[in-house]
Amino acid sequence: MAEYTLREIMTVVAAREIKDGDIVFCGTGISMIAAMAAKHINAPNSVIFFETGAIDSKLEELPLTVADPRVMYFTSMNGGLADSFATMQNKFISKHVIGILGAAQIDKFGNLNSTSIGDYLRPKARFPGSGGACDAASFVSRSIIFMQHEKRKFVQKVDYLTSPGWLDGPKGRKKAGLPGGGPSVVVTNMAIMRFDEKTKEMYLSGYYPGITPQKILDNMGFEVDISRAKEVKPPSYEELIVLREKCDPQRLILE
Amino acid sequence: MAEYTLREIMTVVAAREIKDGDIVFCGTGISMIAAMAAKHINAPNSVIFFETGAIDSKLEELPLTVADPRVMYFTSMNGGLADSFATMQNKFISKHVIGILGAAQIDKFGNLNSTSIGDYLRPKARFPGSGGACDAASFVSRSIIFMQHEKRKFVQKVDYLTSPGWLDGPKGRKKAGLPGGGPSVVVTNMAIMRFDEKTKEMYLSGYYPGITPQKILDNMGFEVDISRAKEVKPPSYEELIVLREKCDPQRLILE
Amino acid sequence: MNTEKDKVMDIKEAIKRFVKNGSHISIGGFTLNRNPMAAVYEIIRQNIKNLHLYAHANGQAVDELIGAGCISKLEIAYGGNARFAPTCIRFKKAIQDGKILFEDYTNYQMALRFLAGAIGVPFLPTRSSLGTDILNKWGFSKDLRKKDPKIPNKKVIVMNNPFDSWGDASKVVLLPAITPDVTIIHVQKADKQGTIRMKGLTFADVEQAKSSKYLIVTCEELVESDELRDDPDQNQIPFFYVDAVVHIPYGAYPTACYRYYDYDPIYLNEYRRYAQDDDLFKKYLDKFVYGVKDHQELLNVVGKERIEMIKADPRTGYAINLDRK
Amino acid sequence: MNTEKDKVMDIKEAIKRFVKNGSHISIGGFTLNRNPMAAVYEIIRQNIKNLHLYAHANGQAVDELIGAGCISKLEIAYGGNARFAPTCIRFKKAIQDGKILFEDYTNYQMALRFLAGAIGVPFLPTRSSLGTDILNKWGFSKDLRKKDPKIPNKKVIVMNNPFDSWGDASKVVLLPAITPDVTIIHVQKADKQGTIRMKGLTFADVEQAKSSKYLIVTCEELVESDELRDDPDQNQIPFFYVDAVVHIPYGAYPTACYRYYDYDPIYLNEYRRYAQDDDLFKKYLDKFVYGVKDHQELLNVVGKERIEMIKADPRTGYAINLDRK
Repeated sequence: MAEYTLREIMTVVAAREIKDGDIVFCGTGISMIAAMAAKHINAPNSVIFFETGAIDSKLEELPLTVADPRVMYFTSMNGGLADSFATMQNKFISKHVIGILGAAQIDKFGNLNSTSIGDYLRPKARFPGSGGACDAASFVSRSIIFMQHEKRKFVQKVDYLTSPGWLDGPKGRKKAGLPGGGPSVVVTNMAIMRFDEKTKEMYLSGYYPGITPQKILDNMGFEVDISRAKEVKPPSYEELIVLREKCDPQRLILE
Repeated sequence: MAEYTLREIMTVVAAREIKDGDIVFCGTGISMIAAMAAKHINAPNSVIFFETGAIDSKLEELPLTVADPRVMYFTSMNGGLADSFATMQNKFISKHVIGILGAAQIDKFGNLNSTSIGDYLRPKARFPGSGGACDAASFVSRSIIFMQHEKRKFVQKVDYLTSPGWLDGPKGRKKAGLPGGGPSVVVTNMAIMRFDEKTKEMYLSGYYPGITPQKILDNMGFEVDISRAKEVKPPSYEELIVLREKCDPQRLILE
Repeated sequence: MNTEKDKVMDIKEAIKRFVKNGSHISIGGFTLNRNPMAAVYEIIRQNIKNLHLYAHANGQAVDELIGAGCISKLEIAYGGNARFAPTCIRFKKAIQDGKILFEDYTNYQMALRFLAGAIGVPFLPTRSSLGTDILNKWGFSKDLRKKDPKIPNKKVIVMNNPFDSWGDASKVVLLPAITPDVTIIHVQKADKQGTIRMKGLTFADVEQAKSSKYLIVTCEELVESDELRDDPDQNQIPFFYVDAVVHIPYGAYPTACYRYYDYDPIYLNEYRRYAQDDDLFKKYLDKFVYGVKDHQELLNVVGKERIEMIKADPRTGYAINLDRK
Repeated sequence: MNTEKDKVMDIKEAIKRFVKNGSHISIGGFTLNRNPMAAVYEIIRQNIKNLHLYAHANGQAVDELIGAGCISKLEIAYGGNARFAPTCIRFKKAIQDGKILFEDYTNYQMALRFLAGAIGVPFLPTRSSLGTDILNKWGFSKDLRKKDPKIPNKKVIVMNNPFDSWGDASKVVLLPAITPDVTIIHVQKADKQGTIRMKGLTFADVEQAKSSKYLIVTCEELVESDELRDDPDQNQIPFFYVDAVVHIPYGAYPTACYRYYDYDPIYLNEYRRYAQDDDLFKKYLDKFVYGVKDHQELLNVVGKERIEMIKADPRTGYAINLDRK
């Protein structure tokens, strides 16, 4: 079996979630590598686009932000913010758009906080805020969430609900009037979490080789069902080659 | 005194209404010639733009429609419909935008009909419809209206109110919620009509040499005040030269 | 919507696949410029009927579709085509004779309605048309609105500004979004995948394209992707909006295509004469539409000389000194 | 708004003339790209205070303006600057220390708010953020909203779809328009009159520019009008929106300007170290902002070698193999 880092397995696991034909709303860092890898592995007709307006960039070098000049090269089109979010909100296109998001906190319904901890007006810790995350979480057909598995991050209730998951359960999004689908998977440094089809509550779907379900529970602020969990198939040699040689040869993200 | 045609005096009279710095929303035909002439005569810093999105075109040849390829050449920018109407609706720009309009019917408050005569659903005569005229009449700071002086065109009540003038009087536009100013002048084949500052009713402001105020009244379906009317200063030699040599040397419009 | 790499097909197939009897459609261009005429003629030849057409000021194409009896419902802002038809002739006749259902908007309103569809909101606001009959006179009955789920329940809604006097506005007009089944546009350049580059004014083509469930693009030149991607700032529509790419040189003829050719004043003047009379118009269709098997054959009928005459000058993008009387 | 032919002035004059204590301003660019840094540094040097800043994700410029104490109120979607500052450091400190009033939106919402201002409507609708705290948690008190006529009476309004379920929507979020007193953008090319050409992504610069009462444009190259008008399809802002044209090569430095230069990772890493600590940050300002008389002097302090290092490769538009760790 090939050796791999935690970041590598996270990336590969997320990449496998992308389907052919998906249009992938992408941030920077590991989410971008996952989207790039999917195009080489399982979704050749998937398309990466950035909230800044770059569509299907030729990423000869890894961008450090969605506004990096590297995303502007050899695209299908260079637009702006208004265009790119409208693409996600578009009735026909949105059905094919998926999002990759991250956050500081997540609850069992996949609601995300990337704004602040503590009182909103005088927070203990301030984060960057929504950016395009809330927009994507509102519009796209499904989303992949990257998280670090820590008790303070998997919480009963997020301090600030920045990006909508399933809100308060299976009817939450419809009640609120949201158009898109909710989160489909949470990829962490230990496990893959999914959402129960009926209750929309998070459950443990897969754990990485060498990690026990109990250890995962120990690192969460709420209980989840672990009865459906299976060991995650580790990255194959081919998948790793794609990551290392095609996606991040400079090791800017994968270290 | 220089010889001139009716079309020429109409054009010159309208051109004189354009102020330096005005941004002129322009249709085709005589209104375009008027806007072109103003740039040469009295408003060098005025700008012509078209609802189709062409801004400050270099009109080496006269366009036959606002979508004529001739409007696309050497502009400041080629945009689209949404841009160009938004420019007129823009809070800061709209104060400097004026419109030049025409219609099949006009009433004493300068409301225009360019849609149909008779029942809306089964009209006796159908015209093209608003196009951008209603938008311009809604948004711009003031407008110049071209009309043929005929009884059936100057009517008590327009069959279909396509483009708002002063609506039902001095408070009409405000009550309706309209942003821009109303019509400032009607230029016809006989006269210049303006709108009373208090009542917003049309009055005769000027009659062309050789036309009597009575003849003008005879050609209208409603009475107007003629007490303020003066003879219009005919086109000067210089103004005619501009029309004939700079604006329409091919005599496509001026005949 | 389609992320595949090759969407090239011929116009017969594209029309057959995406335009059905009863479809709600929109077409690109403005008056006598960049109308997707080759596609329009193919719709007429395929005898597709009962179309619901959304138009701002699409001029020539609208008039021909109405004249050929393809349209049963029309939402429109302007039915004119310059001096060739101050009011489009078959449009005028159809309305005066009660042959079609129609509803009037303004050009900005139609652009906003397409934009609303494109960006996925149920409506957009404007301050245009307050106090006018655009608001008061509805073309589609309440009954039809109730029965047909593809027509909004209301033509427009006037709303008080919920942000008090923010933006110095007391009221706004809300316009319902349009999401056509199919939009057809004609552009200067496309690649196989559907990245689009237009030259000159874009009119409302981009909004129409993005509002639509399916999008057919006909193009003057089918180019390599590299050419378009080398300067993507100049492209207006990303490929995934596109469902069919059809290569048809002179596909906008007899309307103009900036930097390629001008409108043909001879054709348009001739059209006007044919359009004035019902029998003559049948003859027009027989000769110029049904009588030719495709657009190339129409160009052959018109003849090389005329095509040469309207060729664009490379500096200005139109035919200099073209006799346009 | 200005239709005159020559609007060229230097940055000192442009800032002095249009940016006042208490002005509501917006700045172009996104995170570490095309921020109008020369103008931002001049605002800091002119000691302009109590600014109300509208930002989507304007990164570096936002952080420096906050750090220098120019900002008292902030409406923002994202305060981060890539790996150089996952959360912008002075922004984070100012909020945690209660030094500024702030209110959170999303990037799309800020873009729509500028768009609403640009197109002259009091609000625009979106379906983003329904069910979230973006709607629930307001940063500006009702009292402040009542007192200050430049702040809308409500942060957002959730409205039922008045067209029933048209567009498959039950509700929409209405966002109030923004009309700043001044917007400052940095672009690749402008002419004296203010016709603007950007290369690469435009972010929300066009909407911000058009929403504003006054518009200052700084540019890499001041070119002849003919160059821009020869292909006007590539221009994004017509001249009459522009009030000042300022020619400042490297005017976005240390952020990037596509096809001209990359961001400077050394500067941004150094900035991060300075920004972590209040005293150090004062030293940063003293050395790099107050300590230089203009942008050219900042470039001199940084040195030719660094400027050379970030020069854009002509094929890709960025600095290939730049060490960005």
